Amino acid sequence: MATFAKLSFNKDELNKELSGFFKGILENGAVDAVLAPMAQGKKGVRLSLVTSAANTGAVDPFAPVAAVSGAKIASSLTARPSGRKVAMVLRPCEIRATVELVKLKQVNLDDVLMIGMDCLGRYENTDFTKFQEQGGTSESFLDNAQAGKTATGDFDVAGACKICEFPAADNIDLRLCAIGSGSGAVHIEAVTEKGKAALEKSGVKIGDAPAGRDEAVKKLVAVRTEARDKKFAEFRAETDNFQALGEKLSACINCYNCRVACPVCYCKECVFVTDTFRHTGDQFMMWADKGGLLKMPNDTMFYHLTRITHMSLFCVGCGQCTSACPNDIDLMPLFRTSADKTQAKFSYQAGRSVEEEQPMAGFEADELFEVTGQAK
Amino acid sequence: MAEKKPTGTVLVAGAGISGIKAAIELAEVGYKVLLTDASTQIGGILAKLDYQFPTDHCGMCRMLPMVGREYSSQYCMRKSLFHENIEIMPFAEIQAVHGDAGNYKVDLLKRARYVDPSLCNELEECIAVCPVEVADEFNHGLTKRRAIYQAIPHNTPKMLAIDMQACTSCGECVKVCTSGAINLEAQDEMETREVHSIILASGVKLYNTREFEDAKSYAVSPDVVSSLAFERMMSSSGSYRDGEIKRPSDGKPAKNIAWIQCMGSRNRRQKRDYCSSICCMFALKEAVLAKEKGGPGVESTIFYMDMRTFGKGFQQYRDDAVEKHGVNLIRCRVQGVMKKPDGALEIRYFDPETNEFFIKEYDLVVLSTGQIPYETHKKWADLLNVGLDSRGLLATEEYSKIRLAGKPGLFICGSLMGLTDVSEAMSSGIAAAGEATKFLCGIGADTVKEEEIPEPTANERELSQVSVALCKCGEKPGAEGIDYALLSAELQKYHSVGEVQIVESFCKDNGETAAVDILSQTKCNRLLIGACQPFMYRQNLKNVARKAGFNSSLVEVFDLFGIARQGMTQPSIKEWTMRAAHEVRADIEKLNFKPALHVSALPINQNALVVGGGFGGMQSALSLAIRGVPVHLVEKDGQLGGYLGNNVEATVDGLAPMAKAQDMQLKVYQNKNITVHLNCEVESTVGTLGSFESKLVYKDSGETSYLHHGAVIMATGGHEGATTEYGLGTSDLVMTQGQLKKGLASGDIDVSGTENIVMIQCVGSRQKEGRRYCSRICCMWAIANALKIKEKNPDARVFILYRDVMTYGFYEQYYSKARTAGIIFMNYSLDNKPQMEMVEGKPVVKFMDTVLNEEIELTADLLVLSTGVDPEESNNKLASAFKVGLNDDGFLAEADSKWRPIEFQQVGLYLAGTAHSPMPLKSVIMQAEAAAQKAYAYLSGREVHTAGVVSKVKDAHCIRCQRCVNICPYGARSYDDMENCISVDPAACQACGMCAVECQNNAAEVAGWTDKQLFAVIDAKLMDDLLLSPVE
Amino acid sequence: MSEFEPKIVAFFCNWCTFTAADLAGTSRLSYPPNIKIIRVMCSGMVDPKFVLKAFLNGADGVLVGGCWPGDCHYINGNFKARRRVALLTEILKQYGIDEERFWLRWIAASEGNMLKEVADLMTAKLRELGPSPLQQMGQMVG
Amino acid sequence: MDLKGSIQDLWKDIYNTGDLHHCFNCSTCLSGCPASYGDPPLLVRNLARMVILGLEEELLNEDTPWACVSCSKCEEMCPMDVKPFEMILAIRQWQSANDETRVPPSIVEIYKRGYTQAVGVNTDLRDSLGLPELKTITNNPELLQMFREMLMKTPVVSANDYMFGG
Repeated sequence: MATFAKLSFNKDELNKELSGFFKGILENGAVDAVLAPMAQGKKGVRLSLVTSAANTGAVDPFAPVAAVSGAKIASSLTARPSGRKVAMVLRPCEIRATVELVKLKQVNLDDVLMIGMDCLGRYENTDFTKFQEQGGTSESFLDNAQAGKTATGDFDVAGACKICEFPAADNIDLRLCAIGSGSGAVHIEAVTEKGKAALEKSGVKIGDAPAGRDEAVKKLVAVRTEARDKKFAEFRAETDNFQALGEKLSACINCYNCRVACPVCYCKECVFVTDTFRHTGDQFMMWADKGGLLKMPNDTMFYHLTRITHMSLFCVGCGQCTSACPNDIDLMPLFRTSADKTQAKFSYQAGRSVEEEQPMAGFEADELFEVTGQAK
Repeated sequence: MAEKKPTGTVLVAGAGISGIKAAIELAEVGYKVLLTDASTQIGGILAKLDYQFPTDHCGMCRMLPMVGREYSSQYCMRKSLFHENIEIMPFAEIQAVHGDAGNYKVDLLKRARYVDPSLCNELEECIAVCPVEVADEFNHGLTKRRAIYQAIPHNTPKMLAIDMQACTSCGECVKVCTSGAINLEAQDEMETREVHSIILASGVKLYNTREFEDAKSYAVSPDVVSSLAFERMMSSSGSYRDGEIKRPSDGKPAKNIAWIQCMGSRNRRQKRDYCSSICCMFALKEAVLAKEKGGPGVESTIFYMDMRTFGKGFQQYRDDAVEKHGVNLIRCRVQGVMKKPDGALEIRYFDPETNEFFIKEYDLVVLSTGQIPYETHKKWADLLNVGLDSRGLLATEEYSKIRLAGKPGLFICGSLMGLTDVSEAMSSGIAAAGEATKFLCGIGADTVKEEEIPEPTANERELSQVSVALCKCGEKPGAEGIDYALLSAELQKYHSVGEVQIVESFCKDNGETAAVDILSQTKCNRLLIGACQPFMYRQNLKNVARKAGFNSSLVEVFDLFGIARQGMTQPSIKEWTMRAAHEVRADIEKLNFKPALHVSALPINQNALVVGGGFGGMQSALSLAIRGVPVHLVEKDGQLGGYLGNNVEATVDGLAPMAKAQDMQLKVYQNKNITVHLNCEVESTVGTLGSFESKLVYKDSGETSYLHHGAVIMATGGHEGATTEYGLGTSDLVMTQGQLKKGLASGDIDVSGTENIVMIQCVGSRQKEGRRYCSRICCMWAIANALKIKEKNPDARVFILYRDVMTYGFYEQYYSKARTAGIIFMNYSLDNKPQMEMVEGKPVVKFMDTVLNEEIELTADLLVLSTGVDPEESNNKLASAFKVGLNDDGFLAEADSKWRPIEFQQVGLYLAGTAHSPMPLKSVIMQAEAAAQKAYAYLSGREVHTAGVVSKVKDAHCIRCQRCVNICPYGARSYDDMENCISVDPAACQACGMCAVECQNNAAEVAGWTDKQLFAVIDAKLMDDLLLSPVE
Repeated sequence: MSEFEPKIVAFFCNWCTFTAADLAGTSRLSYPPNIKIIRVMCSGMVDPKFVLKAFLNGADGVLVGGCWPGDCHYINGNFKARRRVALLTEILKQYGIDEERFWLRWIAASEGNMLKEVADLMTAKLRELGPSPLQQMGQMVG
Repeated sequence: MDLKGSIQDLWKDIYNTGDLHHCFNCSTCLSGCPASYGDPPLLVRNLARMVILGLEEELLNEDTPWACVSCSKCEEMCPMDVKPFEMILAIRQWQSANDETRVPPSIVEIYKRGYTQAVGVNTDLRDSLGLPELKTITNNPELLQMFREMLMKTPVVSANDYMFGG
């Protein structure tokens, strides 16, 4: 039976209430540090690493923004571990990417207390600034979004969030529940023993589970799944040939930002910026000769297709690629539609479990006979 | 000044796979080998087999040494064999042997081929004009050939010959031959060679139903074929086409096919009271293949007496054949085949499963024809003036299958020992090479000293520029097909090409000097040589290039003539040349982007570790020690000898293991090169190839020590299995064969008053639960014990309840001997196992007799169980220490079950004896010799050279995700925790490139196979703007 | 359309399929010149990048040839190749390059005839299908 | 069947040669035996096994040895040179020696039907090869009568004529 703590808060005091919890776990030695979204003065919310209990006041976990995927930060902190215990407050997509990175040995969860928050979506970084300017707060967002109103003025949450079927996190120790908690309250759920111990140490009061939560989550997932399937169908119809794909990518300038932002593109340096793709003048001329012309910079489609082969099995659908594109190419559906197919092919789901072997790491002698169509 | 030692020279007579293996192993150590064969080609029987157990595909190339893998496809064994220390002399017969061990003079009759292969341009126009057609013996008459012909269609280079018996001397071939290679007046020639040692690997004659007395009963139609002929029917270079097995008489698809086993074998009437060992597996494989290759609806039925699936993996194959493929097995030897008026082949048989007679029609009948050894053995005995044993076979030493008795320097291997499967042919070939090596060491013969040409360094910062050198190939008129001036001009157009040189001939002596002169002058830093037969000359050409100042990794060779010819029929000279220019572009680009490779030499620690002090271990230790190798022999028990040496006084074939073990122990302890570690086990091992450090733990004291060694031979042996069936352990009257053997030897078991003794074979063996395999020796053990009982008490009745009597090969004689001694063999089936209950203190065995189809009840005074052989549990620890595999049954998993039975994937690691699978003593000793030879060859190399083509880590790009470590099939990659980096063991890496694919940012790369190179090759391949015209 | 001759880039494993191609050659089983053979050490060495590169550079089909299961000279490279081919097929299919243009086949060294069969079949299939969707874009798509 | 009652050395009485023990029950003798078409069939292999096991009573009651038509195919094809035909003759002798009144059932058969073995087995084959129809006793009742009269003159039949009634 999961253990819950209910945090009721007065208006504009959600973060104050939450900071009490984080203060508690730091002060009482449950962890040595907290990585959580924190307000950066009046503008912007960013993940920050807090080691002093006195500095937990600025936490804002439910702020609808994720400028950089927390999975990347988790990797920075633990790939070469400090040996100190860290509580990480991450979004479901970030956690799912983290799960993939664990398998890729880029994250080490040994000393991590993973805290997942309910996610109702995030705004693009610039939109979030506008949101704040218009007086938006995490509280207002939670209330509006639960009522189905994620849009604020002329902007809405990221396209990826609208079709995200994982509003609640898994593979965590503690969960910050907002969905179905009712106005003026959030819950903290201890999912593991480790989480329970931390929750108890934090000093918050243990209480009942939020009554309407499961139902609310289910409903939300259903809405998003439907939106997802619609989006997939649309996108697939739009890009059922290379010509169309080429047009989608026509604004691409080979900046490779999408792969820098991608939490599961974990290479130190993309192969496309290495010597392998530093061609000679002679080669360019040869390619140009072939059809009479060559788009420059070249290798654009090559890059995107290669990226799909590399990351589609790990893709968690966070949409950071779209957010990162300086030329507003909506890359998310490109990767998600492929990921949907490739993960299904291997009955794999990125981010589902640390135990699940990544498909390219193994093989079975008796499988995939349809590939060669040859018996035995 | 000391006299120069002579180079050790060995004649290997017979170029089937065992002879080839022996030759390769000797050549690798550095001895000169003359490999002869009586036929026009090499390859023996295996040249005819496209499909080999257990994967049913060809794997001959796996017998090649594990070096130069990058080029090994050129070494396809089905084509030919190339080694600088091996001289191949096909179509030659040994006429006389003079002299004695260490100094043989051999008179060889070199038969006239009438076509000189060194002049032949391989255009085969002579074949096209030859008016004579005769049956092609390679395809067992299924196809026709001309009088001038190439015996094995896929041999490269082509080795044409004229069949003078068929030739009408019309001279048409001479007229069309532009190279003057044909001489119809050619004569056989005699040549005398001096060799130190001789290995006989001629194989034996096979039974031919058309030649022998059974012809009238079985070979009644062209649709009754031998098993070898059936192989050719399944081969695309035979008569197999369009997914159908065609019956010879009318070309109709054969759907219902029957195999009849034991043709000419196990036949006392024909004075062939032996088994031919391999036919059962042969038939099973063919029956499975027929179902796979023959299209839907093919039915395979095998008529057999005992299905002898005694070897490693055989029983599993049989089970799969029946259960997965639906092959019918019927235990009935049929009296004959009847040809019906419509050509169908009728067989009447008695099915013991239903106890009924059936008459069935078949489209094709395959006779599993066995060996005819006596003629061959007699011929060798006369030639070499050696004795035959009582059976009429060449007499080998008591404990050896290889060493001819009383004739040092003379050895046999392969099917001369009795028909052998591939695995045993390999082991025996290596073992024979081992014996010859020991002999050559003993007489002080030297190995070939390689001339070291220093490797020029490559300046990697230079821009790459390729020089192309085209060989005009001197006098070979085939080269006329290329317009060199045009080709040269075309190649010059490529940006990467700096210069194009034309060389008269690389392979002729003076040509080499000329080539070096020309090449030394070029300003380019990479060299691409276009010549013929690159697989033959690659090494030489690389040496030429080195002399001219090229780093050999930056020199490539391509097949100038082969490359252009593919897919072109009757091209004009221009077409051909343009095509060559186009095709070679990919090679140019690949070389252009190739980085210089560096080969490093890692020293090999000269100690050998032998694990297991039984016969396998002792034999390998002694074999290495007498060649001067320091050996550490580790035994887990308190004394040497293993299970056999400590428990078994005598075997059925008259060996005395306990006495022999005493004798060998003495030799082991006396040999100063051997250090024995008793009560000791290998706990763990660290280190890389050539330099292992093993932790030894002494069980009694708990002490540990560390041993540095370069090679290891795992000879852990096995022991008699245990069972809880049949009340073993609950009554004194129930015991295992091992217990009975001991008891009979010591006299503890007295059979003088015993009436009935019942033995049950395969207890807990050859079944899904328990031991899935046949333990190979239990039938012989049971027979030995039964005979012993009969000797002590002729009135005792001994019943042996069996499933299949596994007295394979010449062990068959002991089965016969047992029957004539009155021992009664009764068959039972697995789904009707004998039941036992104790009645009045005596075991009563009930079972269904498949002959009388009646339940039989036997009251036994002794019930003896054959409980099989179990592997040692210590195999687990050993396997994990050395990162080698175990099979599902707990035996060590060798590198390749057919072609590399003695070694593991990694060099320096070997196995022998029962650690591999249960086997009789002589086979253990043979494998031990083979393992010792492999270890010796490895250690005597002193250094292990990393291949230049090897996987690398670009550390700056590496994110340490370790996917490459996980994917490497050789364990060559590891993550170094201390250094936080990925390291590659360059000696273990086989450059398969899987890590390179797995690594997404190319931090793992195989030098010589980089993405950059492959991209350039793909570009070149797709730059084809020539008009494509399909050639049918 | 009958004028159309497909270009097929064939990545053949050094040990089995490449040797089979060689055998087909020496056995005078001529296969169509549409097949552009590139020798690789193992089918497990075929990087998806190679396949993408081939299609992007105008190949109408890509054929990967490896050893039969159990016969890989690098123990299990062919099994790994099979997973990669399955993966890549899933991706390319969306844009019109499906399993009809991208083949993996097991061809043993002795199966020169099967090599010819596969080469003939694939060439015929691609003649029927016409130029690759990438070719139809008319220029080097890099 | 309990082998307790079997007689180990029975084979010495019946067929005392070393050849018999070579038998490994391969069934060659069965598969082409013309007498194995009968009912009950002659199963040579089983007779050998019975002799070796020493099943005296069973062997005495066995009538099938008398069905042998002496074609000698088993003799010719036996891989172990057991000489099965000689064994069958030996069994017949042994049976007769042990039971003087024994009338071989095959003689009764012959008396009744004129034949023991169906000789019309290959009629289709003969027909397809264009061979004339065989003249057999089956299609010639007069011959059968003559044959019976001849048989009645032999001592073994006349002494036991009650068995041939009708």
